[in-house]
Amino acid sequence: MWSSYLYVAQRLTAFVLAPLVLVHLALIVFAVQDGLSAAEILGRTRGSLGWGCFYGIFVVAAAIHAAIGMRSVAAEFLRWRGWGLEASATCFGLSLIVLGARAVAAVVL
Amino acid sequence: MNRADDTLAVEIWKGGTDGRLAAFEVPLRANQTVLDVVTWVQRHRDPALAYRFACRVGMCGSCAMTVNGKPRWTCRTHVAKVAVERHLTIEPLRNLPVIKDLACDMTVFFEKWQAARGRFEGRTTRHDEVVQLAPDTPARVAIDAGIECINCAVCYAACDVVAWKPDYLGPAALNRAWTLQNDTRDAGQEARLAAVAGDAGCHNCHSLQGCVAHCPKALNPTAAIAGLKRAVFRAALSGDL
Amino acid sequence: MTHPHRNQPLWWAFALHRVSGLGLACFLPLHFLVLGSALNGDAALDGVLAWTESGPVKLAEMGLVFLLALHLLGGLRLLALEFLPWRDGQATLAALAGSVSLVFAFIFMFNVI
Amino acid sequence: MLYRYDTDILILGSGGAGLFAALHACQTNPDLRVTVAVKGLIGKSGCTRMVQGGYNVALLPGDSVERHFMDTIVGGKWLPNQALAWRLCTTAVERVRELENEIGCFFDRKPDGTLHGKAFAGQSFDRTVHKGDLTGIEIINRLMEQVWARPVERLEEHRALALIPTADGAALAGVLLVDMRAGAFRFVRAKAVLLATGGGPTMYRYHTPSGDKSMDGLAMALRLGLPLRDMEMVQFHPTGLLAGAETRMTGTVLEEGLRGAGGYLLDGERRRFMLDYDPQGERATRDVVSRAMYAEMRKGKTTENGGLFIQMNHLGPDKVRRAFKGMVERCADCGFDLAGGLVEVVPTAHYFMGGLVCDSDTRTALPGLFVAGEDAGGMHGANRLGGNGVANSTVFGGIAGEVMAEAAARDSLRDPDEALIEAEVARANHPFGRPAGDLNVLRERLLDVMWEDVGVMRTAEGLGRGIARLSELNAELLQTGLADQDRVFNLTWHDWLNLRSLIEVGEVIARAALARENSRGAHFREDFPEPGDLEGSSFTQARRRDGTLAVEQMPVEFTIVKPGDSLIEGDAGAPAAVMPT
Ligand SMILES: Cc1cc2nc3c(=O)[nH]c(=O)nc-3n(C[C@H](O)[C@H](O)[C@H](O)COP(=O)(O)OP(=O)(O)OC[C@H]3O[C@@H](n4cnc5c(N)ncnc54)[C@H](O)[C@@H]3O)c2cc1C
Ligand code: HEM
Ligand code: SF4
Ligand code: F3S
Ligand code: FES
Repeated sequence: MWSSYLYVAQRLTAFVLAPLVLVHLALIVFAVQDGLSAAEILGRTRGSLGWGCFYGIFVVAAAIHAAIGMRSVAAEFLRWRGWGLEASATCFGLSLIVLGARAVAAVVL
Repeated sequence: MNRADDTLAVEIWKGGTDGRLAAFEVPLRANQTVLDVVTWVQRHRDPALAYRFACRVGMCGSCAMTVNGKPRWTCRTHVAKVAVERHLTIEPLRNLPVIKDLACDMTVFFEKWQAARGRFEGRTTRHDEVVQLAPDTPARVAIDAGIECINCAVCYAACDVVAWKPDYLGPAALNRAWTLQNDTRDAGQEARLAAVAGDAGCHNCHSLQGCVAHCPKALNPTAAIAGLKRAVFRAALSGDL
Repeated sequence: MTHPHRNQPLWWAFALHRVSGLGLACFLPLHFLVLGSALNGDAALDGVLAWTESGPVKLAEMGLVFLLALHLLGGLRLLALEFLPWRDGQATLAALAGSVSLVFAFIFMFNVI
Repeated sequence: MLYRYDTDILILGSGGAGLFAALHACQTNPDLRVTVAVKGLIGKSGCTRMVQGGYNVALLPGDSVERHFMDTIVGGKWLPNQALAWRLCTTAVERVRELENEIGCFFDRKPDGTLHGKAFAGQSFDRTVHKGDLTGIEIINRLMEQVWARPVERLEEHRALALIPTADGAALAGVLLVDMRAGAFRFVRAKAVLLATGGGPTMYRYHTPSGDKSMDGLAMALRLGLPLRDMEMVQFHPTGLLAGAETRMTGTVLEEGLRGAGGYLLDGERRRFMLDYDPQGERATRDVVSRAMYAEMRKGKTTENGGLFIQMNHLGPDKVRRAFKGMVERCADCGFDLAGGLVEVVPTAHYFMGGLVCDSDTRTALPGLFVAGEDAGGMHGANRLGGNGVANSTVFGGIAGEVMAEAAARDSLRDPDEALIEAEVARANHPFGRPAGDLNVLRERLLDVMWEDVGVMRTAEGLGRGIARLSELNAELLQTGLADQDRVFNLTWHDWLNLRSLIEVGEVIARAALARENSRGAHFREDFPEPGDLEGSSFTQARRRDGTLAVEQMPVEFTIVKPGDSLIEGDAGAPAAVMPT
């Protein structure tokens, strides 16, 4: 049953991620015409509540989504079961959130 | 390679899980199925070769084996369709314990069928009239799409998730569960949904579609499993799981 | 041991989805670290960004865009498969997802060069 | 090494009869231990699974049990045991409802949602309910699920070798089996045993039943000295696929509907011949068409492989492809173009009407032994209606389950005749240690003897010759040993045992056929082509006592209806011309 809820969470986060990634990709491909610079990135994001929310949600959704994904990959390819698997996946997800939050803070604040 | 033109080079699995391939030369015939090749070897070369078949016409699902790496029903697989340069490798089905040679133990396959609550639970009895049911409702159409499964376990052998996660219920059991979830006569749907939402359940499927590609009856377990996933998703969100 | 039963387009679609997911999941922490370096001032970030100007790194980035696009489109296919009524031609859809992702990656490449 | 095991109810076979018995036994008394022992896998072996056409039941508006009964009696040429036929027709109604409502079968519906009944040869009403043309798969899969869901003990790939009575022979004590996977013998004591091994006339050159059926049940009953009736009655299906030697496809059935839809049968020179024999041409009943085909073949007007052709393409290949999708695909898998080309066919042994004598509660003459399905005799008389086979196995299997549950609650376990167990183990072990010989040659000869001398058309001379050839074969088989001494899943050992059962029962068929000096239904004597006096009808009853086989003529008791009378007003039942479409 537990893994069913994980499935649901992964699909929900995929739904959330889809438009965000689309925008993100568009940004990378079209907005960044001539190379990246810190000024350009930060100029767009600094102090912007909109981009803050955008990336905030992105980070949380991606962390949950990727952690659940890595959990199934580990279960299937490494034959990993039990609490070790759950703990590792949770740690992975939490570190993504922490690192992501730090990144968002860095570019927005 | 000084094999005569009218023979087939056949390698057949001998022994249990830790067996090996043994080579045979089998006369080529105009009408010859893979099951006929195996039968010829048992009758003329290796009398104790173990394999299984019953109906010989694609109805009982007992004769499935791995032929040149792919799971197939052998009684309805013409040699000409699968032999590569007059060569065949015949092994037992993957993902099931081997009893001996080409015969697998299908017990877990049927246990999972039950674990998915793949059985009807009626609301009426033999003393009631047969229910009037329109043949063309969407639910009935979904049932018809999946009902002709012959439980041959070809899909089960073709599914890598079963290999990676041996407790996964697998395509055939879930396909059956889905036909029952569409059956308006059935009273066991709540319990069945819980069963397929368990840790070995439908969400383990990554839509590899090996099941669809190999099912000899051209059924589509992937679509059935997607239906179950939707039902589980909905139930989880509404707190009914 | 070979696995002829895997030799069908949708198995490869799965493999690519998995590889792209794994790739993204491994890249994500690095990506966050890089952006996080902005905490140490624009210069730090620029330093890292400058490093990305080198050829091999460019190529890797292109790969990453490809993976992201592929995972996105492949993921959309899976979501459609799971949540919309069944439609045949999954192999075609998967091929479509793959080619569109490649196009994305090339556009990215030409934009930044 | 002999493993011993006790249970309350032991069921041999897992076709419609075996599975229904297990289910009903559990339902009647959930405290009983119920064991199913089967030569193959539960539900995957046997012929119930292979049922295509459907299930006869008087359930549709306008039909009646009386009409179904009259069709059965007239179709059986007045030979059926009327009490059994009546029980079959009445209980079929309840059984089909049970299959739908409790077991979960889906039978096809008409657009208004009520059951669809299709036409089947030799019946005065379109009463055959079905699931497309794969009715058996639906019935057995659903039944199998129900049985797997219950605490039924499963002895899969366990072959019954002998029925073992008590030392005084007063009742059955249990069954000797061999665990085919382990190659080990097992004796199972049971308070009640059901024989449901499904007959299976696979001793004919061309035959339809599944490969696991080899008349073991009747051979075991014969050895116990129990009476077998109607043993001359072997039903041939006109259109078995002829794919050549050394392929298991040969003999498998091409559906009846092909002829019904207007398919032509052609001889080797592609000439249509059926109208020479019957004004209804290809649409005549199974026995008539089979005999005509056999006659043509005997004249040598055959195809290269020794058969005839069926032609469908004059009906429009696309139409044929649509109407007979399953059949066309099956042929195509094996390299034949049914829709557009010619496919070689031969008459093929399909069903065995004969069987163990029993009452309408499935009891046999031996306390503790019950029988149901194709192993039981008397329901069909000289001919089985299409659709009455699966009705028979499911109806009487269910009854057996209930009756055995009551018997098992009352009786206690009995001790077996140990000397007989030992003798039977030795009998099964017979081929080991003997010089290896070629079983394939013996099998081919058996197929030929039965086909040529005891087949579609019979004469005293041919039958006599057949009996002599069978006894030679038997002697040779007993001299023939096995090359591989390994008993684990040794299929060649089981081929040997199959041959032994088939030869033994083959001889009974020949002797019963010799005893019936008239022609009724499936049994045709060229030297006695007339059906004989209906009022004075008798059936054959064969039993072995002290090593000799005796065939008696037993008068048919017309307990419900007499020849000339009918239960349905203004109609005799069974006009016999309707063909499935
Ligand atoms: C191709 C085909 C099509 C048919 N179509 C129709 C139809 O449309 N309508 C109809 O009414 N009837 C049809 N019949 C007939 C019908 O299938 C049978 O009459 C009926 O199903 C027999 O049921 P059963 O339970 O007696 O035997 P089966 O279903 O044959 O089962 C016999 C069981 O006994 C087991 N067994 C055999 N020997 C041993 C042993 N020594 N020890 C332990 N187990 C043993 C077998 O493995 C099997 O499990 C058809 C038959 C065939 C072959
Ligand atoms: C930052 C972004 C993302 C990361 C790091 C990521 C990571 C992953 C990982 C590691 C997996 C597991 C792979 C597997 O099970 O085979 C996965 C699966 C999945 N991803 Fe993503 N993903 C991201 C974005 C997306 C997006 C945008 C979508 C949707 C449109 C998406 C849809 C899916 C789906 C449907 C699966 C499940 C595959 C399955 O179970 O078969 N992902 N993802
Ligand atoms: S779904 Fe297809 S492959 Fe799987 S068991 Fe059923 S018939 Fe066989
Ligand atoms: S092959 Fe397996 S992963 Fe799903 S789509 Fe079929 S069950
Ligand atoms: S032998 Fe029955 S499906 Fe092949």
